[in-house]
Amino acid sequence: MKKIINDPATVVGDALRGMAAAHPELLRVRTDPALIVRADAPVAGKVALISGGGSGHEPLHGGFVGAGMLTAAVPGAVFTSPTPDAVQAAISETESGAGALLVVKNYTGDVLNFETAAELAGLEGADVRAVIVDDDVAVKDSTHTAGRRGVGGTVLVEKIVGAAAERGESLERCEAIARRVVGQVRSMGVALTGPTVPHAGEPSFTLSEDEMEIGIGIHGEPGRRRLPMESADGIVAKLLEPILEDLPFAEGDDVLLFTNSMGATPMIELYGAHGIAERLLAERGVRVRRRLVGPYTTSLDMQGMSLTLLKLDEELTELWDDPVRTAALHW
Amino acid sequence: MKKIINDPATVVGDALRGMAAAHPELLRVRTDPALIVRADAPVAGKVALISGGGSGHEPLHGGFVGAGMLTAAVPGAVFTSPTPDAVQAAISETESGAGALLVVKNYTGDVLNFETAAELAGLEGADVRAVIVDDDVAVKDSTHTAGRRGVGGTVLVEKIVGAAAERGESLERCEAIARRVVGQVRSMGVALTGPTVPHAGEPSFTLSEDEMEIGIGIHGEPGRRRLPMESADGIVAKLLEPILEDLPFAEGDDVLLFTNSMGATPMIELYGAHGIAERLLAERGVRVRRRLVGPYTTSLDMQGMSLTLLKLDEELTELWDDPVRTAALHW
Amino acid sequence: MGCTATDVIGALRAGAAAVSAHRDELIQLDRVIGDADHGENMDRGFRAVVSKLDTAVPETPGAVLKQVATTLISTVGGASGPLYGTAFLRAAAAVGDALELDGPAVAAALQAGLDGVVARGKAVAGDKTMVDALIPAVDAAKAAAADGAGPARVLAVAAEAAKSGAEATEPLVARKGRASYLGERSAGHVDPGARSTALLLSAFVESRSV
Amino acid sequence: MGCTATDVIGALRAGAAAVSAHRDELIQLDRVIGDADHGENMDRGFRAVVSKLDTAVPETPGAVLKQVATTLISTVGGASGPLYGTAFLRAAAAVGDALELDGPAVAAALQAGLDGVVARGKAVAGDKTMVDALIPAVDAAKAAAADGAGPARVLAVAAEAAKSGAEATEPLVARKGRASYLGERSAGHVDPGARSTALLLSAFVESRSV
Ligand SMILES: Nc1ncnc2c1ncn2[C@@H]1O[C@H](COP(=O)(O)OP(=O)(O)O)[C@@H](O)[C@H]1O
Ligand SMILES: Nc1ncnc2c1ncn2[C@@H]1O[C@H](COP(=O)(O)OP(=O)(O)O)[C@@H](O)[C@H]1O
Ligand SMILES: [Mg+2]
Ligand SMILES: [Mg+2]
Ligand SMILES: [Mg+2]
Ligand SMILES: [Mg+2]
Repeated sequence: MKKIINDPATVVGDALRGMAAAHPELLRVRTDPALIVRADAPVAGKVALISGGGSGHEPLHGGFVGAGMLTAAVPGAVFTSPTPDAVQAAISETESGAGALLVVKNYTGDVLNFETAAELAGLEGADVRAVIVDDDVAVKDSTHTAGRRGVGGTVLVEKIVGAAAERGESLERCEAIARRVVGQVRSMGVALTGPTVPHAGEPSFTLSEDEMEIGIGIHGEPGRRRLPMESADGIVAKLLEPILEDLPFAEGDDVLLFTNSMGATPMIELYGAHGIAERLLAERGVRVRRRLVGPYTTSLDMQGMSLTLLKLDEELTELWDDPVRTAALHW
Repeated sequence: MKKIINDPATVVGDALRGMAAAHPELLRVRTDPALIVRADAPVAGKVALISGGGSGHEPLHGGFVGAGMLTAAVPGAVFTSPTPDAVQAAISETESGAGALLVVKNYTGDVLNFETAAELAGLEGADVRAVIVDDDVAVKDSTHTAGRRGVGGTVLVEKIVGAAAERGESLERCEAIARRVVGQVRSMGVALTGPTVPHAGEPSFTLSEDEMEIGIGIHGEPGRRRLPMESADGIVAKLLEPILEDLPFAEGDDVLLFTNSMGATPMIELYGAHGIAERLLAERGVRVRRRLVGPYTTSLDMQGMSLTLLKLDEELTELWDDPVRTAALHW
Repeated sequence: MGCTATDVIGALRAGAAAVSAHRDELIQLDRVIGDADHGENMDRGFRAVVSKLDTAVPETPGAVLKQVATTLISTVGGASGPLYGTAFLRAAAAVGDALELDGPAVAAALQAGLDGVVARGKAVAGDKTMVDALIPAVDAAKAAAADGAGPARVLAVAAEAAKSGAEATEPLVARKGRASYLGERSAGHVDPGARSTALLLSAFVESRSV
Repeated sequence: MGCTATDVIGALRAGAAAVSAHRDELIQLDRVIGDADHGENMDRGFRAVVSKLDTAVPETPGAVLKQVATTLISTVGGASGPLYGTAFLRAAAAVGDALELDGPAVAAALQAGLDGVVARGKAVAGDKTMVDALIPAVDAAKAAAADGAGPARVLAVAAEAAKSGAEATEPLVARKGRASYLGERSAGHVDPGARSTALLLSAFVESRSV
C-alpha cells in the first residue's frame, strides 16, 4: 500500500484539518468527535441538514457542507459509520429551532448509529427525522437482506434537500422532498480495481487484467458478479440497463444523469462514459435535463464508475438549479 | 491496462463528446480538429484566452473553458501537443477583435506547435501573443536543457488572466499579467505510481511498494530522483522546500497554495497533505491567503501530488477572486 | 466463587488483549466479505474500554458492563458498535446491582446480550452474523447454569459453543449486514462478527479472572 | 537513374510501413525516457501521409515532400511533428521543382532537412535527439554524392550512418526534448526520434524505389 498519509489512525483527523485550512469561508471542523460544520451554523430558522457515514467517499459528505447543501457532515473512520454521540454533536451544533433532517445511507451500521442519535436527540427535545437513501439497484431489496445500499443518489438528495432547507422549507417539507428523491433515484456501479483501506494495507479485492466487478458498492465489498472486462460501450450499457428497468424509467421521462468516478478513474474516461450514457438514453427517448460528472461518491483509490439516474419534475429541477456553495459543488 | 474506453485511438474525441453533452451551457466542442470553445465565443471586445496541450491532464485545459477563464482549449492526443492548424482553428473561432493570448506549457512540442500557429495567424492579420509557463522547480533551467516544464501553475495563470480578459483588459495588459504570474509561481510534484498511456498499454514507469519518484512532470516521465517512500509529512516537506528556496518565498509573503492531485490520489489524502503544507508555511511566516485543493492538473491515473505556490499581490488576489464559470472551477 | 466487578474487569482486559492480537485476522475476514474494518473497529473500541477502566473503576459487575457498553457505542461505530454496545447494555441491566454474579446470572447476562443484538439487528439464526455465535453460547450457558455450574464453567461452555457457532458460519450465505450484498459469494468465509464474539468469550475464560 | 516523384512516393510508403511495424518499439523507447507517444505520433502522421498520397499525387519530388511536410505538421503534434515537418519542408525547398533527383540533390535535401530541424529545435550534436542520426547521415550522403554516387547509393550510406548515429545516442545524457528532464537517468537508452529517423531512411533504401 502506498498512500500520502502519516498514519492510518490519523487519516481522518488530518484530512479534516486540511479541509478547515482550505475552506475557512465555507466550513469549520471539530476533531473529537469529528464534525464538519457550515461556517455560519446554526442557521437561524432553517432546517439543519446533516449527513455522514464512513470516510473514504470524499467529497461525500464533507465536501458538500455549505450554503444550499449540508449544514453538517459527520465523518466516521474509513468505511465505518460514525457513532451516535458524534451525530448528536452535529445535531446540537447546528440546532436552529427548525429541526434537523438526517440523510442516512442504507447500511446496517449507519442506520443503527444515526437512528440511535436521532432517538437520543429526540429525548432531549430536538425535532429530528431521518431519511434512508437506498438507490443501488445491484442489491436485491428484500426483507431477507440488509436492503439496498445508499450510493451516488445520496449526493442528489443532499443537493436538492439542501436547496429546500436553504429556501426555508419546513422539516416536514424537507423530509417529504427527500423521500421523493429517494423514491425516484437509482444507481449502479462497476469496479476495475479494489480500493485499499489504510488500516488494512492491501486491496479489498483483486481483479485480474481482464476482469471487472459489476454491481459494486462503495466500501470495497465485491459486487454482484465478476465479468470479463469490456469496452466503455459495454460497461455503460451494463450499468444503465438495470437502472432503467428498475424504477422503471420510460420514454419521455426527464432525468438528471450523474456519471460518477469511484476515485481513480480519470475525467478523460469519465466524460467518454458520460457521452455514451447520454447517447443510450437519447435512443430510449429518456431526456437528460441536468447532469453531474465527476468523482463525487468515491471509494478511496478504486478505479471504476457508477451511473445514477434521477427522475426530475419541475420542483426537483428548480431545487437542483438553486445556488450551492460548498467545497465540491458550487454554482 | 484497464480503462473505461472503447479504443485508445478515439479516447480524446469520445471525451469531447461527453464534455459537450455534460456542459451545453458552458461550452461547445469540435472534433476535427479537436477544440473546446466557450459557448458564447467569440466574446466581442474581449481578449481570447487560449490554451491547450496533450490530453490526459484533465480538467486542464478543457475543464477551464468558460466565462472568466479560457475562451478555448486545444486538446492534442494523450500527452501530445496539438498541431498548429488546431491552434489556428481555435484562434479563428474565438477571434473577437481584441487579440488572442496563448498560454503554453513549456515543452518543446507545445512551444513549437503553438508558436507556429501564432506566427501563421499573425500572417493572416490576427494579433496573437504567446506566454510560456515554466513553473516546475524540479527541472534545472539552463540553456543546455529544454528548460523548466509547465505544470500546476498553468491553472493559476489561466484563472487570473482569464479574469483580466473577462474584465475587458487589453491584450498587452493580459500578457503582462500572465508574465507576472509566471514569474511568481513555482511547483514541484511527486509520484507514487506511473500513469498508463492508453496506446502504450503499460505504466510509463513502475515503482516498488517502498519507492516514490520525486520531481516528476505530468507526462509519466520519471522524475528527478527515486527515493524511499515517506510519510505525508516527509513528502510535503520535500515538495515545499525546493519551491520556497527557488523564488524565493520569504516570511511575510502572501501566497496562494495549490495542492494538486495527479489523478488517483484521493481527496482524503490530498486534504491531509494540504493541512501539512499550510502548517509548514505558517511556521515560515509565509501567509496563505488563497487556496485550491483538488485534481486540477493530472496525469491520467497516476497516484501522486504536486504543490504550487504563487506570490500574491492585491491585483492578482482580486483577479483570482473574480467570478469563474467553467466545468472544473466555478465561483 | 461468584464473579465480582474486579473479575469482570480482568475478563474484559483479556478480551481487549485478544481483540488486539487478532485485529489483523478480523480485518482480513471482513476484507473478504465486508469492508475490512471489523478488526480496526473492535480494537479501537476495546482500547477505549481499557483506558476507561484505567481511570474509572465501577464497583459492581453491572456498572462495569454499562461503562463498557457506552464506551463501545461511542467509539466503535459501524454495525458492530451499536450491536455490541446494546449487548453489553442489556447484560448490564440483566445483572442489576449484584456485587457478585453466579452461574445463572452469567447465563442471564448472555441471554440479555443476545436479545439486545437481535432487537437492534433483527438477525435470526443462520443469517451469518454474531448472532450465530451468541445463540449456541447462550444455550450452552443456560444448560450449564441449570446443571449448577458456576460462572467460570458457564462461560467456558459458552465460549466453546460460540467457537463452534462462529466456525459454522463459514458455509452460510449472509442475509444480514454488509456480507449480504455478496449473496452466494458470501459462502465459504467465516463471519467476522461471529469470530469476534467467540474470541471475546474465549478470552474471558482464559483470563481465569472469572 | 534519377529519383522521380513516383520513386519518392514509393520510399515514403515504405517509410510509413516501417513506422507502423515499429510503432510499439518507438512507444517503448519513448516510454522509458519520454512520454510513450513517439510511435503513436509517427504512425498517426505517416498513416495520414499515405492516405493523402492515395488521393493526391503530386508530380515532382519537391511537391511530394511538401505535401508530406504539411501532412506531418497537421497530424503528428508533439515535438516530432514540427521537427519532421520542417525537415520535409526544407527538403522540398532544396529540391525545388526538379523532376528527378540525382545523388547531390538527395544529399542536399538531407542537409536542408537537418538544417530545418536544427533551426527549429536548436539541438546540437550529442544532445541525444534525431539530430544525432541526421548529422552522420548528411555527412555520409554528401561524401558519397561528391564521389559521384547516385541517389540510391547516397541514401544507402545515409541510412547506414543514421543507424549508427541512432545507436550511439544510447550512452548520451539528453540535453534537449523531454528526455532532458531525466538528466543523467536518460543515459542508457536510445533516443526515440533518432531511432525513427534511422528507421525511415532504412525503409527508403529497402523500398528499392529510389
Ligand atoms: N443485522 C445484524 N445483526 C447482527 N449482527 C450483525 C448485523 N449486521 C452486521 N452484523 C455483524 O457485524 C459484523 C460487522 O461489523 P463491522 O465490520 O465492525 O461493521 P460494518 O459492517 O458496519 O463495517 C458482521 O460480521 C456481523 O457479525
Ligand atoms: N529540440 C529538439 N531538437 C531535435 N529533436 C528533438 C528536440 N526535442 C525533441 N526532439 C526529438 O523528438 C523526439 C520525441 O518526439 P515525440 O515523442 O513524438 O514528441 P514529444 O517529446 O513531444 O512527446 C525525441 O526523441 C527527439 O529525437
Ligand atoms: Mg464498516
Ligand atoms: Mg508527447
Ligand atoms: Mg466492516
Ligand atoms: Mg514523446
